[in-house]
Parts: sequence; structure tokens; C-alpha cells
Amino acid sequence: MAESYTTRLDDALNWARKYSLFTYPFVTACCGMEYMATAGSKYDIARFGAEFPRFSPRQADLLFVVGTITERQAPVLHRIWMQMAEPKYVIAFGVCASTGGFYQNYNTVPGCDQVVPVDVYIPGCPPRPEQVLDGLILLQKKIAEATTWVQRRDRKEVELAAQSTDGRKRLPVVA
Amino acid sequence: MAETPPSPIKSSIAAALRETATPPSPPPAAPPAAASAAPAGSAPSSAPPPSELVTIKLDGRDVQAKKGANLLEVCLANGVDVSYFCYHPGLSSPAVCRQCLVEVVGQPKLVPACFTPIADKMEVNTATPRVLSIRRQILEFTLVNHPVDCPICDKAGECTLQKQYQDWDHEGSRSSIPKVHKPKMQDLGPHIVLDAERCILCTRCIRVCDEVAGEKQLTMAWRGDREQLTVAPGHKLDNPYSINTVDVCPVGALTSKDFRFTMRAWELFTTPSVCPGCATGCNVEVHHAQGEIWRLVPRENLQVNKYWMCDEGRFTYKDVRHKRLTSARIGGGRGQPAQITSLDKAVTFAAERLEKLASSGASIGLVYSAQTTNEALFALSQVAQKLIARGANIRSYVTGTASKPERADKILRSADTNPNTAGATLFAGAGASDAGALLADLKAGKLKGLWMVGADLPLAEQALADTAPIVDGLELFICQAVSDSALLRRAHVQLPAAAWAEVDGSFTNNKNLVQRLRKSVAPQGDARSHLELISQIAKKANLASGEKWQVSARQAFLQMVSVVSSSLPVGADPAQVVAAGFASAEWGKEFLPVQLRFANSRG
Amino acid sequence: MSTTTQSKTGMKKLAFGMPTPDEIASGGVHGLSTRPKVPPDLMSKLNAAELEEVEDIELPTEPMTINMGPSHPATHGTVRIVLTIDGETVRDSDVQVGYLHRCFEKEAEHATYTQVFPYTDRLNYVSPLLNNVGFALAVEKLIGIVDRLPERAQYIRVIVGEISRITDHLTCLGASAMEVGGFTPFLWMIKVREWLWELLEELTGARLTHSYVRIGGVSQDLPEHFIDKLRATLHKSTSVLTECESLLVKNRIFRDRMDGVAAISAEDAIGLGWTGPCLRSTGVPYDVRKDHPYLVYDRFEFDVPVGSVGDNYDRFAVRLEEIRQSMRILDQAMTQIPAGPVLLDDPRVAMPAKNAVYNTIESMIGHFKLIIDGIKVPAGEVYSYTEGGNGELGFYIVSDGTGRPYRCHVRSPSFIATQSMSKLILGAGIADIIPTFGMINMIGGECDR
Amino acid sequence: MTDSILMFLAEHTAVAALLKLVLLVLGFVMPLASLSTWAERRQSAMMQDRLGPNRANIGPVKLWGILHFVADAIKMMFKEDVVPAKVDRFLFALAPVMAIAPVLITFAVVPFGPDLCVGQVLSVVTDPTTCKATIPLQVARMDVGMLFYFALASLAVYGTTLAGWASYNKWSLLGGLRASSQMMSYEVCMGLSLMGAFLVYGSLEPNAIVTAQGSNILNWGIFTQPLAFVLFFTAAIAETKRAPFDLPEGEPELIGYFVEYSGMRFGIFFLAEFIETIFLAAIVTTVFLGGWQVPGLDSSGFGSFHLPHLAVVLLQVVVWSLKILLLCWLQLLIRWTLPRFRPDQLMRLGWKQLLPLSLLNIIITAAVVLWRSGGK
Repeated sequence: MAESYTTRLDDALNWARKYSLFTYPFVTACCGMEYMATAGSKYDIARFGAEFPRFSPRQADLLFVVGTITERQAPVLHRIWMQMAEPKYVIAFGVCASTGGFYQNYNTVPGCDQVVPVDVYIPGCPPRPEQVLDGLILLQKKIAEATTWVQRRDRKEVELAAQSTDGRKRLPVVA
Repeated sequence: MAETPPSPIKSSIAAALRETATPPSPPPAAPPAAASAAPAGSAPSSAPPPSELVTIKLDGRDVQAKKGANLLEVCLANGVDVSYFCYHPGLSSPAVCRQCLVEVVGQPKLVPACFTPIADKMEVNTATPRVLSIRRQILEFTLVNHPVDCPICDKAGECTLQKQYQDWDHEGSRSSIPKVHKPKMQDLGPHIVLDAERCILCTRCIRVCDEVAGEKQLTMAWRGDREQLTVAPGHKLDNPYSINTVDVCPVGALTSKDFRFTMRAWELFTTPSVCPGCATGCNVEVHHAQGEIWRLVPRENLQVNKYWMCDEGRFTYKDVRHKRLTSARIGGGRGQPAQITSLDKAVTFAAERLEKLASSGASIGLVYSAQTTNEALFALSQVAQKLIARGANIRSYVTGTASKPERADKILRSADTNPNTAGATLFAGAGASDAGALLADLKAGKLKGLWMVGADLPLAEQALADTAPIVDGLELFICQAVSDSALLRRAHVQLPAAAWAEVDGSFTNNKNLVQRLRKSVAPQGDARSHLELISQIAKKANLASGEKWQVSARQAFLQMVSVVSSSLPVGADPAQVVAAGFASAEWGKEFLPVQLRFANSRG
Repeated sequence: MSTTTQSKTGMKKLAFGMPTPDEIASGGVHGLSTRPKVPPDLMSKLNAAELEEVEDIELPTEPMTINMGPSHPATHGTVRIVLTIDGETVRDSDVQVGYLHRCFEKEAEHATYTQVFPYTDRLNYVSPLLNNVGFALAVEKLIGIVDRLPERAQYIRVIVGEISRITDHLTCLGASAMEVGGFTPFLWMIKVREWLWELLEELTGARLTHSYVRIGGVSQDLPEHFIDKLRATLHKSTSVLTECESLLVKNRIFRDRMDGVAAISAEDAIGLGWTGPCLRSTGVPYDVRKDHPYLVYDRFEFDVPVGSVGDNYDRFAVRLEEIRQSMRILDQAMTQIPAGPVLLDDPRVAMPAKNAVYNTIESMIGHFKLIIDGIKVPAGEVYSYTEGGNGELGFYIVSDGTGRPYRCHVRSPSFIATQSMSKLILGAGIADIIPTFGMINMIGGECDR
Repeated sequence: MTDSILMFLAEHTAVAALLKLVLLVLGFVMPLASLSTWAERRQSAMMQDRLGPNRANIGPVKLWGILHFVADAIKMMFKEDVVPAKVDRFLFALAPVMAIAPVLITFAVVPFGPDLCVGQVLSVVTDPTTCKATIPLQVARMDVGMLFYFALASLAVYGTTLAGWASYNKWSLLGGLRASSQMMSYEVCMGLSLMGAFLVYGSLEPNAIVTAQGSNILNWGIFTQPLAFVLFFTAAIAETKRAPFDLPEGEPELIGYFVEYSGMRFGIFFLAEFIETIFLAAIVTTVFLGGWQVPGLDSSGFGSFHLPHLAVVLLQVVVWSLKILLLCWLQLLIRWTLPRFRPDQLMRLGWKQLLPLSLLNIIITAAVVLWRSGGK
């Protein structure tokens, strides 16, 4: 009986979370152009309830890592992620944010998952807006399927992240 | 698009790769980068006396060269690019490919540069429309029957034919008749496969067998467009230098079974190093990618191996990959199973026990393996002195793998399969004994402790396993080894050592040349270089305070050179000759691996 | 001013009361302007003496150090500005770049000349094709085939380049509107950009990172009806532009935010090495397309819009007018474009036909070598410059005769413009920083490379 | 039955006030505030050639995306509440309350309908004075109603300032400072611009002002005090801190005084902003648009077309709501059309333009009122 109530509560919460994704666009590079296009009239990411860009990480639910993360930028990104309130989600927008892309050199971080845990990776250099929307729907699906009513990340991940003060201590790649 | 002479950058890479004291055509002001020193009394031949020099006009430019010199070599030495296939600096010139035809004023026909000795006042043109046109036509003929194989050809990317076509021809095909087909994938011998279609009949491989290996195993058969390379009747291409044919082959006709289809040439990185296979110390390029070594190819050094190396030496890289000891172990001794532990713990354990043993005045055996670098051996000799100062009774032994008299020949292969026998002998000191004495001492229980730098004994695997219990009486047995062995498993402290391709350092060959090894791949697992392991143990045991050799291989080398040259033994000691090699050695410049594609085709 | 340029043909009185270069040349640079040179309000730029004077009047305050960026919401690129503020007035600032250093120049050394194109796409990622063209021209100049480029390819390069310039300016203008709070015109401009991107996608296969230009021409010919579609798109874009203009240019609040803010004199701008729309906003009619014509730019009639005050509004207005001029060029290019090949017919530069590659060893080798070794560029060095979205985009290439650049340096206009940020925002308010930054149009990919 | 309940309410004003409060706040203001977040998103989408949020669904029900704000609310309530280190915990918690409470309280003085005539709800009432008892459709009828409004509205500034100060963040501090200076400056103008209307209608009591405007549209504040209408509307928008006066928030510049707030605390700020717009609309309606008055409708109906009292009251309440919706929508249009001011420009507008104009308005109005009343 109690289980059925929590399940209902889960569903309601997940429903709310998936349709109310306030985004924090961490825009660094070229992908920002496609981020604009995705927010623009034709593709209109607002349709999915992910409209409000909240420029304070405290108020955002979804961190869009848009573009290349460099060694100099990585601690900043990590800090932003730490500042966000749970439940929080991260989308790696484009190959640079996912893997470093074709920048394989001393200053490019090979994917933002070295610094923050990523929920959805969107490939493409830059990804087409359709891909972005697909990634967003994927995230919504993931949120809808979450089972704990306070969405918790892998404990180890959180601990590791908390230990790291500058984001340099790399998180394990989440399988 | 104007053709340009090879740029200084490219030639400096080439020079660094070549690393020879006496290059055939010395690049301008490129200092010898290797730690190679000329043996006493055999300094490289200096410039010939002026009377032998003649002046020729090369493309309108006055050029001086030795009378009778090969015209092609003169052209190349003066930065004039002439295409060629069949010429090779280490072989005779039959002028069969006709690719190096140049115009000599006064001659009615074009002459093959590789077959023409120069004479005084000769006027040579290498870039007239006539020469260029003939060059193109010859290339067109060469390509008429060449299969469209580049995507599946091992030579692609380092193929001379590709290079020459792109440099001199780059015209489309005019032929519409079907190509002549010849057998593909012919097995010529234990290491070589022939694709007869790709062969351009330059006969370099035949000459390698004839002139380098001294065995007439290859020949041409048939005539015209059906002419093809084949093994001589009743023979196989099985001489110990057979893979050199692959190196000299300008196309992908001859391929090595070992390297075939493993790696594309342009993805490889190259690091100059020295072959650890025998006391000859052939200069090699280590071709590696993705942290693995894929092949060894000879590197030109006229004092040692010229342009060649033996087949056995080429496979020494496999030991780097296989049977490795990758983590430190502390064992109970006496054949009890060892526990895997961190390198740090193992080293600390070793150092503590060693220090205790040394101060108790026990007799400790130090083993100098001829498979390890001079720097590690030098460091060990320094530690030995410190141990003696602590009161220990030190006995030194020189060991190594068993010598193979059957492999010795007058070309490159030496019976001594250890690359650094000379160095080990030098550093072990005058009173050192050999492996036989070590075994005898162990059996007699004369040693309380044993520290083996390199677990190499001149015993076969089975014999080693049978002999191994001999060490059970020891109080402390430290063993640093590259690969696992029965002897190692009986050691109290088993330390993983880096293989030759994973360390910086030097070997002293049988001509007493000190030659530089370069690190090409990262050590596997926890492995560290012998030098580093010695340093760590010595540091923990307080045996090395303030010593430079523990800083880096380079510092160890510099200290070694100064120590050796300052303590040159007086008299007719055989060590004097060895030490003389050290006196003039230099550490050479650091070298970052160059990707083969930047070297722009080895062909 | 020492950098007078050749007289321009067909100068017309430009929009927004800006004087033409002729008028500037005739002396009264600022006198002709309908707008005052020194803005009357206190918050905008004051010189040191004036600041001191203000300090004397007001109660003494303690300056506060505050950090803006590097993940500030509205900066175009990622940049960090350490501000020393007094109230809301900027007293000192330290603009730190380098947060998007992706090692373009190092990557270029490891890529064949053809493989560098994708990297150039991501330099100024707002107008990738202009970067493509700039790099291609530099390499072609080094090889010595600039004169032999097929005419149609040159026209196509002009067309795609100008479309790219329009998208660049649209993004910059839209973003600047957003930065002062006008979100609606931003989306309208993005809408227009979307139309143009769709055209480019039809042509190049990619929306943003096209890598369309090749050494010796372009990768493929214009698709069918491209010209007609472009004409139609430009037509409808014009009406949207007019709408945006009505929301911004005639809006008092917007004008107040832009007028007289971060003004700079022509001398200072030249001294700082400015080029492009930013320099032209100060009244210097320097445009590479006009002064050092490349491709077929000398065959088109277009004007170089200039400003007079060199403030944010002038930078805005110059860009807006440049969109119109680009449309003019496009119009003429579409009429003049001849038929013919779009890639130079030279096997050392251009890839052989696929059919030949699969069937003859000659073309196979040619293809193989061009891919693996790259186009062999003769040893030497070259500096080639074109008019990029933000100004003079220069490529300095050193070749060692191999298929890869030995060194490839970019003179990126936004890096040079960014160095003057500290100067521009000194004495301005916090609210002015972002619009000023937007009008400088620092693009991270280009600035940090 | 109905009458007796109404009678009970008329006699027990405290109960009636509670009921009205619940009705007004929970039944009208809160839903409208939430809805206006939806309206804002759809309106901006419409202006920008977009669709706006339209995906949230419960089963097949989509309701043009209205459900998105439900999702927003639920999500915010269950979001982690981050209290950054080093903040002043008490003030940090107090600030959102201070932001929303004054606006909600001031709704007490807004009349949302005429007096309900107890006992005659279903018959035609020609003269309201004949009622035996009335229930005012206003939570609290105070003679100094408008003063009460000003007094409380000025408290709202504490919410933003405290939020900015307590957050221990330089940016939020700047936002808070901007907010306090802006709100204080514009309050002066707001008060002065209403002064004319008080002179014209001779009262400070909102319902009296509405009653005085009557059903004649030409007698409404917007026609008698056109300048004051513009001034007040402008100043009041500035007071709500919404574009083009959203400097304290100023996303591209400061991110806002509530930069450190997360979860529902931020939600409260968010909501307070929308409630303020509604409240602004309510005040403007009261003073300038005739409040609940419907043109041509008096207590008995449209002229000779008589309507039962309940119908009249209902019609007036509905029209009052429509007026508020219209004004809210007008604010949205402004919000999405105009760029943002700069602090100095804002101050200049407030002190150098709006203030002198509102003083001028008072002088002119006073003169006209004096002249019309014949100097008495």
C-alpha cells in the first residue's frame, strides 16, 4: 500500500521534473550557435518545457554543457555543477563536450564527463537541433523512469565530486 | 607548383633518424646525435686531398666532388632531387630501373646517374624538359602493370613508387589494355611473402641476398612483361638477413610475414634506438604506435650495421610485449608463492633488509647482467662501493644469456647474445666472476644475500628451473627482472624492470661503441627501469645521498662518463679499451617520436 | 589620419545619419554627425581627470573587486573580467581570455592543408565560410594558383562568404539586442539566420561547420535553383530586418543604451589594431574587400558603411548596414556568376575523379598521396588576409615543402579587438559591459584559437 | 437560506473578511499569477514566431501547455533547498516572505465588486442605500486604504534588499542595491501621480474612488487623469521590477538579487513578481479604469434594462477581472518589446522626468479642481 503511494508520488514528481527543466546553458564554443538555433523560432526547445534559461546554477535543473571544455574551463564547470541544487541533470551538447571531439591536444579536456557526471550525450559537431531535441526527450524519458523520489546520483560519484575542490580529480566514467 | 629541394626541417629529421657519425652524404652541420664514439685509431675518413677533387657543373652550379664518384650520390649530396628505384647506397648499381636518367652535355643519350662516375668539367642537367619528360615516361611504363593495390598494400604510405609518381608524374592513366597478372602471395621463405604483380623489377632484393647475406637465393625469371622475381631453383629465401629485402623493396612486392597487415605505415611513430639482440648493437628504428611496438627496422650507421640488421634482431621487440613481470612481489623465498604488492612496499622491504644485511658484514653478491644498460650497471657499481663502506663483503658477478656460437658470422651476427657485455665487464670491476662462479658460490653457501640486476643466466629454461632451488639458502634475494622466470619466483623481493625499449640509456657493443637507447613506449604495469629501481632501493637504504645518478638516466650517463674517464686504468688492461669508448661518448639530444607520415615516406 | 584609402565609387548617404567617407575626408568628421561626440551622461566614459572631479563631489567610497565570468550568462565567448567597481562604475578591469584555447595552430601543424579546413570552421564559428575562404586563399597564394582559380568557384566563394557575413552580423546584432533585454528581435534575427543556414545546408551539407571550400576551388557546384531560392530568401529577410530595425533603431531605450557608450576615436582604434566593422564605426572606411580586393570583389559595386562616433551604436549601425551591402553584393554576384568548373584542374591540388581512383593506379596513388601526405605546398611563407566577419582575418603560413603547414598563425580580429575592452569599459557602468562586449563581438573560437 | 448566510456574513465581518481573503487570494490571485507565467511564455512565443510550452500532459489532456506551470510548481517544491555557506540564515529565509507578504496583504484594500445587498440578491436594486445590510466585496475597507497600500508596498523593498544582502554574494548585493534605489525612487512618483486622482475623486478609500468614477466611462481616471495614468503605470511597472525595469534582475548583467536562492524560495520570488503585476493591474483598474464599474451599468442594470442584483454584481466582478487580465497582458507586451534601462537612465527617468511631471499633474489638477468647485 505504502509502496503504491510512493510510486504515485514518484510518478507525479518525475512528471513535474521532466516538463519543467530550467536550463543552465554553459556555452563555450561553436555549439552555442546551434544552441541558439534550438532555442530559436523553428525548433523551439520551449515546447518541451525547457525554456527558461536560468543563469544562476542554483535555480537550474539541467546543465547544458555546450562546446569544448578546456583545462582552464574545467574547474569552472565543475564548480557550476557543484552549485546546482538536486535533482540536477547534465547534457553534453556536441562531441567536444562528450569526448573532446577532434581536438586532441594538451589543453582540451576529452569530454566534460571528466569533470561532471553526464546524463545524456548528444553527438554532432555541432549537433543539429533535431538531435538536441532528441537528446532532451531522452533525458525526459530517463527522468520519468527514475524510481527514487529524491533522485540520487551514484553515491561514489557524489563523494568523489565533493572531495574535489577544483574539479581536477577526475570522476570515474559512468558506464 | 615549383618543385623544391628537401627542406632543412625535413633533413634534420632525417639526420636525427640516421644518427650516424659518418653519413654517406653529410647533411650540412647536423651534429652526430648519438652517443657513439669512434673506436681509437679508426676516425672517419676525412675529406680527400684536393688533388682528387674534380669540379662538375650540376644544373648550372659548380660542384666539387671526388673523382669517379657516383653521379647520383653527388646529386643527392648537393640537394638535387633525382628519382631512382634500383640504386641503394649499400648495394651495387646495375642501372636497371632507368629512373635516374639525366642529361650529360656531350652525350647523345641520357645517362643513368647511378651508373655514371663523374669526371672533371662534366656538365649535368637534371631538370631539363627532356629529362623530366623521360622521367615521366619511365614512370608511366613502370605503372602500366602495377595493380591498384594501395588500400591493401603494406607499403602504402612509405612506398617509393607512390612518392616518385606524386613528385614527378601525377598524370592520369593513358592505358586501356588489361594489366598483366602475376602470382600474388607467394611464400618465398620463413619470413617473406612475394606479390609478384607489385614488383617493379629493380633487383634490389636480389642484390641484398647476394651482397649482404652472401647467399644467392633470389633471381629474375622470364622476360618482358612476364619477367618476375623468384627464388633460385632448389632454394628458399631463408638467409638470416632476409627481411632486409622488405626494407629495400621500393614497393610492396616483398612483405614481412611478421608485420603484414598489422599496422598502417603512416600511423607509426619512430624512435631511434639500438637492437638488444647481440653484442653487435645494430642501430634500429623502433616503430611503435598506441603504446606498442610493431616492428624494428635498421637505422643507417656505417660504423656498425651500415643499412642492415638480422632477422633474429627484428623479433627482439616481441620480448617487450610478452611474458612480462608487471607488478612487484614479495615472496617468502624457498619456492613459496609470492604476494603481489605495491612497488613502493617492495622497494622499502628490500632496502631495509639490505641495509641490515650490509651492516652485519655478511657477504652479498651483486649480479651485473649484460642485458641491462650502462647507467644501471654504473649505479650498481656505485652502490657496491657504498655497501663496502658499510662493512659488507661484496662479490660481483657478470652474467647474461648463453652465447650461441652457431649464429656468429662475419656480417653482423655475434655469438654473444648480450648487448652490453663490455659495459657489464667494465662496471663489475676487475675482481668480478662469471655466472658459473655465481652458481658455485651459491651452492657452497658462500653468499648470504644476492641482488640480481637482471635475472639472466646462461641456462636454458629447464636447466634454470632445475637450478633455481640453489638460492634457497639465501637470507635476502632481491631480483629485478623484465620477465618472469623460475629463478625470479624464488626471490624474496621481485621487482618488475622495464624492457630495453622502455628506458633511456646506453649499451656498449663489441666494438666498444657506446650507443644510445631511447625510450619509445611506456613501461608495462608497475615496471621501472633498472636504474630507477636501484636508485629507489639505494635511497631507501641510505646508500645514495647526493648522488647524481639517481636523478635521471642522463645524469647517470654524465657521471658515468666522468668517473670512467677519470679512472682510466693504466697499462694494457683490456678494460682500458672499453673505457676509452666511454671517454668520448656524448649523451645526444632528446628525441620526440616522429610520426612516419611526417618523415614523408621512408621509401 | 594617416590611413586614408582610395576614394570609393558610388558613395551614398548611408542610413542613420552617418556621414559618408567622403564627408569624413572633407574634414568635419564629427561636425557632420547628427549625434554629439561626447555623450552627455555621466555613466559613460570619463577620463581620469573627470573621474577625479566626480570623486571630489561625491562621498568617498571603497572600490569593490568583483569577478565577471568566465561562465557569465551573456558574454559571447568565455572570458573573465575582473572588475574594480565603485558603485556601478568600472574603475579598473582585467579582461582575461584563453578559456577556449583549443590549440588551433598546433592542430593545424598536424593536419594536412585540406584537413585544416574543419578547424578553420571553428575559428569564427559564426561565419565559418569566411574563414574557409581566408585559409584557402592563403594556401593558394603560397602554391601560386590564385590567378588560376576557376571563375565560377570565385563567385561561389563570394556568395557563400557574403551569406556567412550576413549570418555573422545577424547573430551579433541579435545577441546585442538580447543583451540589453530585447529578446524578441534576437529570435527574429535567429529566424532569418535559420533560413540562410538552410540554404547553406543544401549547398554544403552542413548547417554550421561547412568545410565547403577546397584548395583550388570549392567542393561542389551550386545545387539546382539555388540562386532563385537565395533571391527569395534575401527578399523575405529584408522585411524581417526592417521589423527588427523598427524595434531597435527607433527605440528610445535601445538608443539610450547604445548611443555614446564605449566610444573610441579613429586614432585610438587604429592604434589598437582594430579592423572590420569596429574600425569602420569610428569613421575609417577600411575594408579589405575594397582596399585590397581579392577573389572577384573588384567587380561589385558596394559601399563601405562607416560610423562617426565609434560608440556601440555606430558598431551596431555599421553591421546593420553591412548586411544590406552584403545583400547588394549577393545580388550582383548572382547575376554575374558564369558557368564552368568549380575546382582547379590540377592533379597535384585537386582530388582525381572517384571512377579513376578505383580503376587506375595513377589516380589511386594521386588520391592516396593527397589524403595521406596532403597537398605538397612549396616551402616558403605567406601572409594572406581577407575581410572576415569581425575584420581583417589573416593567415600566416610557413611551409616546409611537405603536405602539412610547418606553422600556421591566425591574425584573429576579435583577439585584437578584445585587447581594448579594458579601455572601452573604463568609467562605464556594469550594465554597459555586456553590450560593449557584444558589439566588439569577441568570438571565443577566434580569439582564443 | 442564502439570505441568512449572507446576513450572518454581514454581521460577522471577520468571518466575511476571511472568506473574501480566501476567495480573492486562493481563488483569484494565486491561480492568475501562476497562469500568467504560462501566459507570459505563450505570449512571448507568439511574439517570437514560436509555439511555446505545449508538451506537459496528464493522460491525453494537454490544455495548451497550461500544465507546464503545474510542473514548475511541483518541481520547485521538491527541489533541494540550498543555503550557501556564510549567508545570514535568518535574513536569507526572511527575504522571500518579505517579498511576497506585502503584495498579498495589500490586496485587502482592492475592491473587486460593489457592495452586495443582503436580502435582495435576486431582485433588482435601484437604490443601494435601501439595503438593510451590505457586504462589501473588498477584504478591508479603510478610509486610508491607498495610504495603507503605499505603506505596505514600501515594505516590499526589504524583501529584495535583504535577499541581496543576505546572500553573501557581490552580484546579488548589487542587484539588491539596484532594487532598493529603484523602488524607493519610483514610489515617490507613484504616490505623487495618484495624488491628482485623490483630488478629483476626493477620497483615499479605493472603493470610494471606484464609486466616484461611476459607470460613465468619461469620468474614469484614465480620462480625468490621463497624465497620471501614464506616470503611475510606468512607475508601477518599475516597482514590479519587470522589463524594461528589470535591472535588479538584469540577467545578462547581474543575474539578480535572488541569485543564490534555489527551490521554492526562488519560486516565491518568482511568484511574487507575477503577483505584483496583478496587483499593479488591480490598483490601476481601481484608480484609472473604474474598478468594477461597467460602462453604462448601474446598480439596477443597463439603463432601463433591469437585471437582478446578483447578475449585476457578477457582471461587475467579471468585468473587473477582465480589466486586470487586459492590464496584465499589456504588461507582458511591454515586457517582451522593450529593452532594459541602465541604472543611471532609470534614475534620470524617475527623478528628472516622472517626478516633475507628476508634480505638474498635481498642480494642474488642483487648479482645475479648485476652479470647478468654484473656489470653495
